[in-house]
This record gives sequence, structure tokens and C-alpha cells, in this order.
Amino acid sequence: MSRIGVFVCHCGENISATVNCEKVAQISKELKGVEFSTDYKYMCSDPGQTMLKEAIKEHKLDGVVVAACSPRMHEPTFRKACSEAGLNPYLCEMSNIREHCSWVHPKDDLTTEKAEDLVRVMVEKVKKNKALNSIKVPVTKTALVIGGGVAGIQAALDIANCGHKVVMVEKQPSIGGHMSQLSETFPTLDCSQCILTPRMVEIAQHPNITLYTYAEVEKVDGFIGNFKITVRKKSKSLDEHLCTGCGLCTTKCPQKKIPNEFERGLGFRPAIYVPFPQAVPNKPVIDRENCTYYIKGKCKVCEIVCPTKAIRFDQEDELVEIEAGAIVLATGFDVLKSDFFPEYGYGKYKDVIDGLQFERLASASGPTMGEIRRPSDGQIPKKIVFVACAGSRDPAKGIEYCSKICCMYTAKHAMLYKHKVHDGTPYVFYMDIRAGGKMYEEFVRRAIVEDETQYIRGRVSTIYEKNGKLIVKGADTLMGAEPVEIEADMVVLATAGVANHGAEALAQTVHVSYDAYKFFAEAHPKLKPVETNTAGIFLAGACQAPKDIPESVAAASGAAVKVAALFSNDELTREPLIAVVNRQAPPVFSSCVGCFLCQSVCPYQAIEREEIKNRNGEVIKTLAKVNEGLCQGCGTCVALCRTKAIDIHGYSNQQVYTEVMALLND
Amino acid sequence: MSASHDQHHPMTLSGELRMDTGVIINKCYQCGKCSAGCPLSSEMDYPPSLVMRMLQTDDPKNYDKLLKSMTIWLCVSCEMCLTRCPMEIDIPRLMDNLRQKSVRAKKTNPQAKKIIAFHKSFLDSINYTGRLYEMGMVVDYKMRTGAMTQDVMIAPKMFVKGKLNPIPEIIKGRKKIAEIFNRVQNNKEVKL
Amino acid sequence: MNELINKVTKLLNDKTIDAFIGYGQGSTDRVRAIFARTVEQASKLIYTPACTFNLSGYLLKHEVKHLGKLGILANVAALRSIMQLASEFQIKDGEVYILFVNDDASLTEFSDFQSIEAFLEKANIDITPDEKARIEKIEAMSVSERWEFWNKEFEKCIKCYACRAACPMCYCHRCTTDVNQPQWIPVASHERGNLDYHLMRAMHLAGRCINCGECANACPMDIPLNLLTYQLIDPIKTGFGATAGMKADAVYALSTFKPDDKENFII
Amino acid sequence: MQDFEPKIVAFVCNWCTYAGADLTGTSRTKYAANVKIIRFPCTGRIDFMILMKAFENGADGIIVSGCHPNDCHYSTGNFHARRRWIVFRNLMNFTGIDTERILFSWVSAAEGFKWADVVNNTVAKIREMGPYENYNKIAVSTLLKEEVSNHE
Amino acid sequence: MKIGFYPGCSMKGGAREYQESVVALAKVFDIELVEIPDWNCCGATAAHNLNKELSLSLPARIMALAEKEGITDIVVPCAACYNRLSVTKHELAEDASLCSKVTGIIDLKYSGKTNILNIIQFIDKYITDKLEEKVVKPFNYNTACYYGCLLVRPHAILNFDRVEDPQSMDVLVKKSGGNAIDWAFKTECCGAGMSVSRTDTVARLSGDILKDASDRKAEVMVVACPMCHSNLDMRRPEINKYLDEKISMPVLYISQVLGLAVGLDAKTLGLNRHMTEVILPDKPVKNAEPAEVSKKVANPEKMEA
Repeated sequence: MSRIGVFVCHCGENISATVNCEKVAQISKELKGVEFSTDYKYMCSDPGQTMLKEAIKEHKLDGVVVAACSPRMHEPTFRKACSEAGLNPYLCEMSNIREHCSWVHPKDDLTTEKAEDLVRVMVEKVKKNKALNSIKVPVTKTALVIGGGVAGIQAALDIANCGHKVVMVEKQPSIGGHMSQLSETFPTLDCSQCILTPRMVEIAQHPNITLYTYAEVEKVDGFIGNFKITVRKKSKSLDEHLCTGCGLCTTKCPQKKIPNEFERGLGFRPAIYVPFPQAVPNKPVIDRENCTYYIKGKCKVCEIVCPTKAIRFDQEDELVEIEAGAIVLATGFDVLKSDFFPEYGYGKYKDVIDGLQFERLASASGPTMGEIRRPSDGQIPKKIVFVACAGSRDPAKGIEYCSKICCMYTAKHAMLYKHKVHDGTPYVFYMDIRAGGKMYEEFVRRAIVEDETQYIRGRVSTIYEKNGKLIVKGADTLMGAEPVEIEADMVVLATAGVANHGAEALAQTVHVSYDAYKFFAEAHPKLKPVETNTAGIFLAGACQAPKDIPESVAAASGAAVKVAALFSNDELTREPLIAVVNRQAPPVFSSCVGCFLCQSVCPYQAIEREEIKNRNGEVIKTLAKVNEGLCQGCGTCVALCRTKAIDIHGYSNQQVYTEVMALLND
Repeated sequence: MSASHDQHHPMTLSGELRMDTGVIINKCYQCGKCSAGCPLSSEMDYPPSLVMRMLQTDDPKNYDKLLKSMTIWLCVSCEMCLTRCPMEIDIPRLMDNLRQKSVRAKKTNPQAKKIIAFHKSFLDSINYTGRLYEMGMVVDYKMRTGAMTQDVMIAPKMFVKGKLNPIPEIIKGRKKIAEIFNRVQNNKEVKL
Repeated sequence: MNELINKVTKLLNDKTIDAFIGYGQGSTDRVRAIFARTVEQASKLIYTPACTFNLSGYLLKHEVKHLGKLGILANVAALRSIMQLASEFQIKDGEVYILFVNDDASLTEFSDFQSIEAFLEKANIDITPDEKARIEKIEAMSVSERWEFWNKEFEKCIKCYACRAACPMCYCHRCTTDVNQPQWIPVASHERGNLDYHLMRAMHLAGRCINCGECANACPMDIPLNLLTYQLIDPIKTGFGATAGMKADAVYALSTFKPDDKENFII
Repeated sequence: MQDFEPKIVAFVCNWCTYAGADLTGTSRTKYAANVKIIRFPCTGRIDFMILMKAFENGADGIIVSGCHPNDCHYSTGNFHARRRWIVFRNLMNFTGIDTERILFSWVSAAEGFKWADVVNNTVAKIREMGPYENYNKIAVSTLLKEEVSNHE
Repeated sequence: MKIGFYPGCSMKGGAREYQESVVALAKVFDIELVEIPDWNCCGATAAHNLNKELSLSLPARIMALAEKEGITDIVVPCAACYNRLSVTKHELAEDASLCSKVTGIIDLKYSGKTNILNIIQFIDKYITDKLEEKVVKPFNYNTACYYGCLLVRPHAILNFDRVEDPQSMDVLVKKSGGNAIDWAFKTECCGAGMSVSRTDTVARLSGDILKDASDRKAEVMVVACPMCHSNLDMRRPEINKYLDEKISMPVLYISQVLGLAVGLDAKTLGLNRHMTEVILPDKPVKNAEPAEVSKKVANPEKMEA
């Protein structure tokens, strides 16, 4: 016989104004198994909770029903109170007689009767509740950081400085990301590489950090605290231990005309190359697609000139297994590729370039040594047009969002141009200037007032070439939408920031969700901005949405704190409301027949195969088994299981069945 | 949902236009790309993006200005605005609607007389014969506009080249066409 | 028939299999399943036009499994059962030796699942026109007529579970009918429990039924049970693009989804 | 029939419809008291058998509701649920169970008003349809038989 | 199979040569074009400017008549008519109540199942495969393909070619042995229906188009629309006045270009009917220096992705 306590809350008058709480308490007392019943003004108040705790002890209650507000509000409160009184918290249930009853119905008998029904349902349910213990999972205190841009670097350093191990995986031959391509940064105009390269070096030298460049994550198994990651280290055709980074091979390589990715195609590189002079690690890789040896079977100049004999033509990709407790995704963003703007002739006219290309032109270490020269003929453009929102805020092109960083970098570009070409005129076509940020608005004003940038409010309709000039057709909406035509020497498009190429595939590999634009999705837009929906996987930087440097760094530090918090305990504690496959005595073992139709319904890959073996080690039965670390408790498997072999704590078959029975049979 | 919304706000200008054309005026965020690409915006009194802005004000005075504008008659429905509009706003359709309303409200711009006359002559020709009778239409147009001497120089050359058909092609279903004209006129549209 | 006997004899002799599931003459006129473990028993194998029922149900029976490596004479329905069971990890490729009698009485051996899949692609797997007509007839009824029709049918049910025993897909050790906490399905055979039982069975077979018809054949009360699941074959095929028992590695129609699955009733 | 108060059970998911119904409460939107909610973690957890049990035990109508497609807290539970509903509804229809008495809906955590509409419309509809006599009938005859067998 | 043919009014008058060349070209490839019996005018710009229902009813009648004949494909060489028919088909498919209203007005059965093909789609569907083998006199001129507005816009409805820098006509010209140049005014507006009422505007717009083509060394311009043709061809005196320059570049229909390439004579193709005289010097060797710009044309498939 159960000893259940029922506590009916008035919630001030929120409930008692329409529900006769005394009567509900009274009727509940008559229910079978109810030992104690009362009503009280504010159950969630301190005195209310104290009363609850005392009643548990005094009446030796083995189940509690609090009839009050929504369990989504106070279930944790009352469960905690029960726990403090020595009752297993999972033996406490709530009846929602406020949101689902007193607030939505008028004051009459029916409303009170409904409240009574709702209490009865929970009393019956709680009789079927089981005492549950929270789940403990061990934690591997190593973090995997995917992506070695500024966000990844920040996250890795923060975590490593907390004393935890970090493995960083970078796709490119060098870390540094987009920030290493930038010339100067807004709003301070400090040199991007000057502030970034010391951090890059720190990564390479940190005792807690292992760096894999030219490597990609291939597979992720496991769950929070216990991820198992397979990383493919692409072959660099090089023995990194022997290579001293002298660079002789790169100067002697006969292949010299490969478009340089780092220079966004504005310069060339050899087939064995270091992406840029400050690269970390500063050791070359062979680009096999363009290497003469791999194409034609002979050359090997690099091997011949290498003083330490470090070239390895037959080196193969290597698969590395990593165990990590947490993962930080810091894979960054990309800018829209050409062909997206046929009306702007991007990809067709050499002198229509994107913002990142302009960064390289403006960079002292870039292909023009920092001089602004147009790609077609190397002339210094006297009229330059910057087009903001090239692709952004353009639903017709599939990008509804604002790329956020373009207003600022366009102002910076205009400024840098004017600083380098004093007699030139920069024009900016814009729709709105979004300069929210410390010193941002001031920066834009400077570009307009001091550097005399011509800001024209309107969008460019088309750009075409005529007699060596680029005709930019726009409109000035502040002049009655009057058409404007500028004969420009060069055009820079502030192309939209988009999700990184391959983001979708990576999201699927890592099992995190992503939004319609393929940016990784945060768990909550406000309160969980660096978490993902998958426990133990965090986000840093522009892989989540376009972000500027300070924001990326802030997010990275945020993600690092989340990882550090996770690593502060040796074990994780989780709510035990998860699915479980029943077990029975041999020879049956379980009513599970091992059809595994449940396996593909699980959104969390939480259903595993368990092999039952006899004494000789032969498999005699294969059963489904729920991984406690992965299961999130949706119960989709439970409803699918024909034999009812899987059940779920908190919403078990017994519990829901009983609820329906109790609800309909008063 | 939208129906009940409309009931609460009976016929704002933008509401009416939305009902008639499906175009949501407030989608326009005034980027000006339409005005920039419009082949005729330099000749228009109000370039397309300004038309959108004027409609957004929901001010009858602005609406009136548009019905009396040259813009709506200069628009050649080349659809460049729609093609490049980031919001995919169907301005050409809006222009059609404004033209029809302008005629119905008898507010057409005097300078647009020739353009409207051309359209009317064109439709008359179809009404009578089922097809466009170019020569007849041009004569009709000249009668309407008084531009008697326009293009007299090229007509003989065209005739020689076989480009002017002296006899109208009259289709068998001519009556059917006349019925169509009758029916659409009864449907409260523009008097033709 | 001799070819079959010779073949099975050979298989038994060279220990390729330990037992062969085939058809034999029953005590009355009826054909029954026989389990040939010896050459002598193999000589009793028959294959006549009456040999139509699906033998695959025996493959998972405890008693049969114990006989060792099995061979089976499969018809199209049995082949589909085997495919479906394979997709549910109940039979492994190569585990069972499968023979099939062609129209010209020659034998086909299926060496692997792939060859079965290829065969089934061309095979006729539709329900019979007669069955189709019966379903259409029921569908043409009004809701309450349908309710009356099935109530009358279910009223006859004596809960003997012959349907369950005959179905090759009903291989659970503990059927939900036997679960008593909670008692989902009332034990006694009354309307309520019968309706529960048959709806549950139909749902559990939705997307898995390979339309062999053994349930209805087995029913001593002649309830047209097969129609319940047959009726779901078409909507699952057209709606989800899935047909049961065609591929050994198929994903169960109700274990997966498409984000744009069509329905017209959810508001 | 005049004072027929339909019994309606709502099977809803915790994250969207339950929260949506909470919002109906917080915004004090009124709806009929005939509907009582049973909370599930996800629509994916809702077993067709529990729906059968509800009719069997005297429910005149059923509401099943969860997150809109793509909004599932568990990302895909509602998609799986939708497939099952499609099949189960087919089966109900074929066996003459009145599918008009079971309403499936997507109600998000923000759709407090929609929840009130769903409830009110369902209550009005079921009130018009009257008690679920067909199912009640077999329930009653079953009870009688059970009693007989108990006496034996 | 019967292929329906909707010539439209201009092809019976001002653009007679377009019809002549289309019919002649079809004949070379053994294609029978069946004129839709008793067809009427599509209403053109005038109708949709002044009356929406009329602008839908006139094209709907044409398609209904075609359906009655059991025609599944209608070739509509005039870009303006093609546009009106396609838009009507789209709008009636989108809006059932509008559709029933319009079928009421035309008093004919209309299902909306007929395919509307513009001249290029028609060629691609029935001719392109066999084109190259039939070319006897390569059309080796620097050719500016002018698409205009109504062939490619609105893209959402027509879904034909790329809306910016289209390529389909360029491909046909290349297959005919020509050199399709890359230029900037492929889809700019020529002034359309304002030929008579705003001749000055037409001169400006058409002038800019011809000028760009001429600057880029085009020897001939190709069009697929009688309206474009009349503006660019017939309005040449006004254009030359506006440009203050004499451009003598002839303007041909795409059907004429293909016709010449497969060996049809100038008269059959109606070249004599053009107002701007068609002078095409014989060029036995393919132009040695294909315009450099054309190489830069991005791959159309890539562009769509």
C-alpha cells in the first residue's frame, strides 16, 4: 500500500480564484494510497517547501504529488525538496492545475473537477514511479578543437592554460585561418598578422596542445566525456621530424604557376609549398594534384635539393584515434564563390574582386607588396567601387541574413585604399551602415569624413566592362533613386559570409544540427550560445554565424569555459530519464528479439548491440542496449518496440497506461 | 489569418494592392537595385524604388501622384526590376495594376496620351478582327493622337518589303473575341 | 520431384545441411511441412500444386533451429520472408540453404541474398485480384459499416493465436499479448480484447507483412486477417516508397522518415 | 444528449505542445475544460496502443499534438511519429474507427492561441458527434462478459 | 506528332520574314508545324497594361484551341507572345478560381497541359541534335546574340536559360559555325512596345545595345523577337541619329541564321524584307581570331550551381 502525499497550491489566488483548492485536497485524500493531503497558499515558497519536507518525514511518504503550476516551471524545485527530505526525487510528480486549469477555465465546478482529475492521474502515476539514481559518466579530460583559425586558437589556448590536454585539427597546411589573410583590422587598423602570429606560435609550442595540420576529422563516436574521434592526417609527403623548414625545396620546385589559395588566386605558388611565410608549422607540403612527380612520374627536384632528405613521396595518409571528453567546433566561414553574381561579372571580369582578395592586395606581404594594383593590368585604380551587401540580405539569392562584418571591413577597405592612393576616389554602394560595436561607428565616420569616401545609398544593379573601364550602374536612393553610373577601374564586392564548404558533412559526422544556411546551430539562441544540441560539443567563432574577430574570440573563450567546467569533475551527472532494454533471467535474457528496428529511429545513435555469450564464448543472443551517455530520453524507440522490450524511465509503459486509465475511469 | 487581419484593417492602400496583386509593399527595403537597373528610370518622374517608397507611406496624396505619374506609362514591363530584386517583389505586376487604376480613375498623365492611345488602338484592333491589324491600328492611333505625319516616311518602304498587310486578317471566331471583350468589361475592369 | 529429392539427398549426404524443410504428404489429404534429416525422410519430399504455403516461419522456431544447418524449399513469399527477416537481423546471409522450384519444375539454388534480391525484383509480389477486390469492397463501406463488418469478424475470434504462430514475422519470444504489466491486451476473447489484439497485430506487421496469407489460412474461424495488413501495403509503398521483404539490408519503413512525408490530416 | 460533456484526452509532447498549452495559460486564453493533457517527452514516444486504450476506456475524442516538423526537441521524433500516424490512421479508417474523433496537430511552444483553438474546435466537433457509441458498446458488452466470467 | 504553331500577329505583318524562316527551317528538318486554327492575338503589352482579365483570356483561348486539336507542344517564335502565353499558363495554374473565371470568359475547355516552347526551346527539342550534320555553309561571323527581356524574364515563371548572361542562343550560333561574342547588353531592354509612341526612348535604348555590340566587333546581331527586331532594325535611322554614328550591322532572326547555315537562300528566309540591308560578305575561313572575351564566359552549369 502506497503512502502518497498530495499538496495543492493556491498560488496566491492564481489557482484558488477558479479552483476550490480545499475541495481538491479533500477529495484527493479519499484516493486509494493517499496518506496525507493538504492545500497551501504558496507551495514553492520556503514555508511551503518546509511543510512538504516535514510531511514526507512525518507521514513516511513514499510518493508526492504537488498540484500547482506547470512542471516545466517547478518540477526541479519540488524534486529537490523531496530529495532533501530523503525521498527519491523521481517519486515526486506535479499536476498542472494552474496553466492547464485555473488560468484557462472559469470558476465553476467543472474546473475544480478537472483539477481533481489531474491530481488523481498523478497519484496513480506516482504509484508506478520508480526510485531512480542519476547517471554518472566518466570524463576524458582532453578537448578536440576542430579548426585552427583565430577562434580555434583562442579556445585551444584557453583550455590548455586551464591545464587540460587539447588536440587541434586543421584542414589546411597551416593554422591561422582567415585572420592570417587580413591586412589590417578594424577599428584600430592594427596589422592582423602582427597580433595573430604570436598566438599561432604559442599553439605550436604549448606543452598541452597537440597540433595536426593538413588533417581532417573522419569519424566521431561516443558521447559527452567519452568521444572517440578518428582523424585523417593527409600525407604531406614529408618527414616532419627531419624537415628543418629551410625552404630550399619551395624555391627549386619547377612548378611555379599554381594559383595560390592563400592569396585568393592573385599570386602563384610552387607544388611543394608553405602557404605563407609565417605559417605554423613552417614546413612545406606537396600538393599532389599539381606536383610534376605525381602527375608524370618524374622530377623529384625537391628530394634532390633537400639537405636533410626529408621528402617522402610514398608517404600515405595516417589515421589517428583520439579520445576526447569535449569537442569545440571552430571551422569558420567562407565567402561566396564567384558565379553567384552574373550581373556583377564576378569571375568574368578580372578587376571585379571580393573583399578577401582586396585584403591580400592591401597586405604588405601580399602579391603586390601592399600596393593597390588591379589584377588585370597592374594599374593603380583611380576610381574604385566597393559594393556592400553583395549577396547578403538577398533572399532571392538565398541569403536572407546580414553578414555583419562587411560594413566595417568595407569602410576599412575604403580607408586603406585612400591611405595608399591619395588621389583616388573610393565609392561605397550601401543599403544601411551597421556599425554597432565599440569604436565602430566612429571608424565609419572617419572613412567618410576624413578619407572622403563617397557613400552612395543604393544597390548596384549591374556591372559591365566598356573600353577597359567597369561601368557600375547603381541608384542613389537619397536623391530620389536617381540612376548613378560610375566608370570604375576596379570593383570590390563585399560578398556574403557563408557556411564553410563541407560544414554540412562535418555536422553530420560530428552529429550536431545546423541551420537553413548550414551554419552550426546553437542549443539556445540566447542562453546557450556556445553549446550545441549534442552534449559535450561546443561552438566557437564564425562556424555558427558570421562574426568579427572580437566576437569570435569571445565565443571561443566562452566555449573554452564550458569545456573547462565539464573537465572540472571526474564524472558527469545526468538525469536518469532515459530508455532501457529490459533484462530477464537466462535463457531468455530479455524480451528484446534483436530486430534492431529501433536502431535507426534513435536520433542519438544511442542504441548499441550487446552480444550475450555462453561459457564457450559463443554468441547466443544479440540484444539492443541503450547507451546511457547518449540517450536523451525521447522515447521514440519505446513506441516502436513490438515486444515492449524497451521502456523509458519517467514515462514508462506502466506509467502512461495508468495515467490514461486513471483519467478516464474516475 | 490574413483574412481576419484584413477585416480589422479595412483597405489600407498596401492591403488593397496586396489583395489585387499579391505584392507585399512592405517587403521593399529600399535598396534601389530596381531603379539602378530600370532602362527607363532616367526618364521617369518616380523611379521604381521611389514608387515603392511612396506606396509604403500609405498616404493617399502619394498614391494620387502615382496614378497621375508618367512612370507607370513609361514602364515597358521588361521585368529587369523583378529579376534583380533581392526581395523578388513583382513590380511589373504592380505597375499593371496602377495603370489599370489610373485609367479607371481617369487620372492618366496627359503626356502619356500617346502611349495609352497606342494600347487602346491595339486592343481595338483585336476586338474587331481577333488579331492585330497593324496598318489599321496605326491609322487608328494617328486618329487618336493626331500624330498624322509620324512614320509616314517608312510606311512605303515597309509596304514594299511586304511588312504591311493592307487587308486585315479577320478570324472566324471574331464574335467570340468580341464576347471576351464584353465579358471582361463587365467585370468592373478598365473601360476599353 | 525426383530432382528435388536427389538434391536434398545429396545435400544431406555431403553434410551441406543437417535438415531440410520441405513439403510432405499429411495424414489426410493435406500437405504438411516435413523436416528431413535423413535420406529416408528426404525421399518423402513432395512438390505438388497444393504445396503453396510459406515454410519460412519454421526457420526461427526454436525446435527447428536446433536441428543444425537448415535447407528450405522456398516459394516467393518465403523468399520475401527471408529477406525481411534478414533485414531484421534474424537470418544471416549463407545461414540457410535455399531451393526454389521453377515453373518448369527445375530447381534454383540461391547462394546468397543478392541473388534473391535480383530474383524478387522480377517476381510477382502483388496481392491477388480477389484479395484486392475484397479490400476495395470494405473500403467502399461507410465508417460504421466497416466497424460492424470487422466487429462481426473479430467477435468470432477465440484468441487461439494460430495467426501469430503461422506468421513468419511473428517471431518475438514474448508477444505483447503476453505482457501483463500493464495488461495491454485483455486476455479473454471478447470484442474489446479481440479488437485490441488484431489492431496491434496489424500495426506490428505494417510495412513488414510480405502478404503470404498464412495468418488467414491458419485462422480456424475464417477471419480475413490478411486484409488488415494487405490494406497497408499500398499506402506504405506509395507514401514511403517501401515494400517489405525485397532487400536484406532494407531500412524498415517505420524506422525512418522523409522530412517531406505527405499527409493531409495534421493541422 | 443535451448535457453531453465529451471526454477528450490530449497526448502531447513536453517541449512544444505542453509548453504551448502552458502559454495558453499564461496568456489567460480560455478553453473548454473537457480536455485533459497527458504529457510525453516527445510525440515519438506516443504509442498507438495508448490511443486505443483511450477510446476503449471511454474517451469520446483524442488530440495528439507535438512540435512542428523540423522543430522537434529531439530533432526527429515527430517525423517518426508522423509516419506512424499516417499508417495507424489508415488502419483505423479501414477497421471503421472514426478518425474524425482523433485530431493530430502541430502546436509549438509559441502557439498558445492555436492550442486554445485546437481544443475548442475539437470539443465543439465531438459535442456535435455525440458520445463514441460504437466503442462504448463493445466496452459495455465486454464488461458484461467479464462479469459473467468472474461469476463462473 | 503534330507540333502546334502560334505565329502571332507580327509574324503575319511586320515580321513576315520570321515566320517564313521558321517554317523553312522546320521543313529542312522534316518537321510539320500546324498553325492553331483560328488563333487570336495574345493581347501583348496593351492588354496587361489595361486589363488583367483580358490579358489572361486572350492567351487562354489560344491554348484552349490548341488543346481542342490535341496539340501538346506549341511553338511560339515571338518572344512577346511566348511570354504572355507562359505567364497566363502559370497564373491560371496557380489560382484555381481565376482559372475558372477565365475559362468562363473564353467559354472553352482549358486544362493548361500544353507545352509552350519558344523558338530556342523548339530548336533544342527538335533540331539541335541534327543541326551540326546539316550545316553546309557555316555562319562564320562575329555574332551578338541579343535575348531581350521577354524571352528570359520573369525567370521564376519561364525558367528558361540563365537570366543574366544567357547562353542558349550563343550555343546555337556556335553550332551553326558562328562566333558568338561576349557582350554586356544581352538582356537589356530595347524599348519594346514603345516603338511608335516613344520613338526617342526606343532610339536611346536600342542605340545603346547596338553600340555595345558594334564596339565589340560584332558583324551581325541575332534576335528571337519581332518586337526587338523592329526596334533594332526598323528604327535604325532614329538610332543612328541618337548615336551620331552610322551602324550598318544587320539584325537577323535566329531562324534565319540557322537557315543560312543549313544552306537555305536569302530570299526563302526573307532576308530581303529587313529594313537595314543584310550584307554578309562571304568568309570562307572561320574567323581566325575568335573574340577573346568569349573565352571568359563561365560555364553555364557552374553558374546555376
